[in-house]
Amino acid sequence: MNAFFATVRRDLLLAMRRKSEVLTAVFFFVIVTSLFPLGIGPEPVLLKKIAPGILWVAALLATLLGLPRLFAADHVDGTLEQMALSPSPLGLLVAGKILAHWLLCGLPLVLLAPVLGLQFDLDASALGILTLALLLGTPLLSLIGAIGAALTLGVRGGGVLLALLVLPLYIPALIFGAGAVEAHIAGLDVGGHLSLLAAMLVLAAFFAPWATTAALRIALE
Amino acid sequence: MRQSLIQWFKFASPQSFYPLAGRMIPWFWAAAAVFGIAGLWISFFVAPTDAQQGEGYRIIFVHVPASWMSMFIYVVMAFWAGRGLALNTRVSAMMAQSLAPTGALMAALSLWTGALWGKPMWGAWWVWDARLTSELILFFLYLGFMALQAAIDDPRRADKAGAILALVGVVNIPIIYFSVKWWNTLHQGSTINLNKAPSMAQTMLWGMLLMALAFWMYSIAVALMRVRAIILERERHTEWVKHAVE
Amino acid sequence: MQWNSVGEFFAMGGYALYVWGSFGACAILLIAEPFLAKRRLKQIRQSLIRERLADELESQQRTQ
Amino acid sequence: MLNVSGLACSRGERRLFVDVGFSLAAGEWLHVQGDNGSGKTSMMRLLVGLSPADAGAIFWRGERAPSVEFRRDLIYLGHHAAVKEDLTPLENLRLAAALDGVALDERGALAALIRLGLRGREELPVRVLSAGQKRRVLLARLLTRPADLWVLDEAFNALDVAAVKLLGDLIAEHLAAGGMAILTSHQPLPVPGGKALVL
Repeated sequence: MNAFFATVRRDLLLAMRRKSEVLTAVFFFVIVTSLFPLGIGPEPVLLKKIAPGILWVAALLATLLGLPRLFAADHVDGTLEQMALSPSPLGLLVAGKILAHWLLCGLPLVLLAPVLGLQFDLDASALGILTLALLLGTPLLSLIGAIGAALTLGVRGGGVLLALLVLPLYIPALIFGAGAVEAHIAGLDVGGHLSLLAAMLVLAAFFAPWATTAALRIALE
Repeated sequence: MRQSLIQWFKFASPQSFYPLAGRMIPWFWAAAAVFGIAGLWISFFVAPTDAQQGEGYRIIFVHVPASWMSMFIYVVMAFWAGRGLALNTRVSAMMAQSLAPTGALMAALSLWTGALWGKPMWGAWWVWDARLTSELILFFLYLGFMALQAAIDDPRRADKAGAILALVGVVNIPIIYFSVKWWNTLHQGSTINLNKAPSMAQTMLWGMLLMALAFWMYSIAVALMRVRAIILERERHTEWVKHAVE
Repeated sequence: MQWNSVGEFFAMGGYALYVWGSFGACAILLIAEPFLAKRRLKQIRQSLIRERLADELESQQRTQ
Repeated sequence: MLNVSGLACSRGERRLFVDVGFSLAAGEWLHVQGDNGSGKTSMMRLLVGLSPADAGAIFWRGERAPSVEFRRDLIYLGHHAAVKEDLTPLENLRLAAALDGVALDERGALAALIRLGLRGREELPVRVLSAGQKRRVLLARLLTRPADLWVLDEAFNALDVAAVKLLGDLIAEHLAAGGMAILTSHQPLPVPGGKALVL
């Protein structure tokens, strides 16, 4: 487990030395969500209705933005090779990298979402549900995205390819995540949505590092 | 048992599979033609006019088989890809690669015929129905698989990466399908439910079944044709390929 | 048999565009795909034959 | 200790080598030689388990490699710098050790860096160092991680005369202590003895 935390610490330290890369995803999220009202018009009823979808799609694209860099730097400078040969299990190190990615690209979105939700006239309880859904959903995005990032590592046109591979797999998270907030606004119970999101998160936490590891070993061959 | 296992691995080598596939193709074409003609006969001349949908419902005879095949081929493709990954057999990976374009074609046909069916029945080319949406996502999964394989130069790495993607996809397809279905029922007010298909007459069921068999045999035949080309492309520097073409 | 004339058959009870659009697209694509596969096989075969010819020419020139 | 037999490798359609075999006992080292493109690096990557062999087997202490025990006993240094440009040499060493699950205190890391002549560079980001100095940061791992088998691919490249001698000394010490090493290089190596393998 020490190796796991060491990986998280290492990636956070590296990100702190290059703050611009972390801030890109956050700025993207803020700007995209703020553009929608400008494109659609300031009508509060309509904005309130589309807010969950917009916030979720923006979060999804913001996560996607950081994914190509998840393994690329380590691949280019050879540290990924060293990880693959380390006595610590590669799956553990990969899980550490995924957690670090979420802490850098996912958690800031979760924390910002309530503030951005105010732009869309969401009330306090809806903001709470939105935050909770993103808290469950964004790690899922990082986990699934890591598989795509590993598969497209060092491949021509990797960025676009990554989006093509990963976005269809993101659909369940989008549906249940945005659905939870919509259901809440409509006065329905959101327990089902959230527990399904949690179930998918557990499933992905179990399988995604494993699949990512397999894909990374292939990329290193 | 032991003997048949050895046989199986014998056919799993590209060298012995290439001529075997060549011998099998005409049989599958013949089966596809027979089933297809019988299916078309039933679709146009035996199946009665539907009380609600008139003659428009006849699209079902191509729409449903194409949808079935698009889903079935993905599972078969994932099976071959996974087998190739686990046992490191080259022919398995080549089969997976050769199935993908046919699967994508079936998904595209399913979407196209679905749109042509939807327009007269519900007045819209596209409705965000659970099945149509899932089919669209399946189409994207096929495109992703093909794009990934095309983007990787080393064929062995392409095989393995594609296999992982196909397996991840196969785990996700049920999740995607149920999530889309859930999403659809939540938004029931704005969409139309495609589930109210006309009550199935016996002859219609037969027509659909025969057409599905025809599509199935067709898919096998065309996949075998493509896998032969793939075998030659990948094995072009081996001795046996140099003697295989006259 | 529910068709009284050939015209009626092609009219498909007013659904001609949709029914023939579906069946037509299937027919075109399902016929085109085997031809594409066939062409791919032919191309690789031709390339293999060309390579063998090049091998022969090379060995001929070497013996001369 | 290390037994390799029947190793074969191909890159794409090209056969690089077939039926390569050798064995190493404690204190022995192997010099892998060959022209450019003869497959030295492929051979090294295959030995450490980064890429699969077409055929053949590698046994480490009687067990089939790559196993966890094999990885624990192995240090592989390849062509890549394998150091993080944004971190200091000290951070690089300590984090690499932590990832490998090896205990390394500041004293040990500093001692290794000083031995490799990086005194005064401990706290600078690696990106301001020269190519040879970056290489030395990587080589410091040989001192901070106990491992019986060193697999060094072109480790003498980009090193100045002093560093070449230093690395030669390190390898000699390692062998004297019962370690093993596999090295590739075009030039003659400043390490006495050694088996040769020509690809």
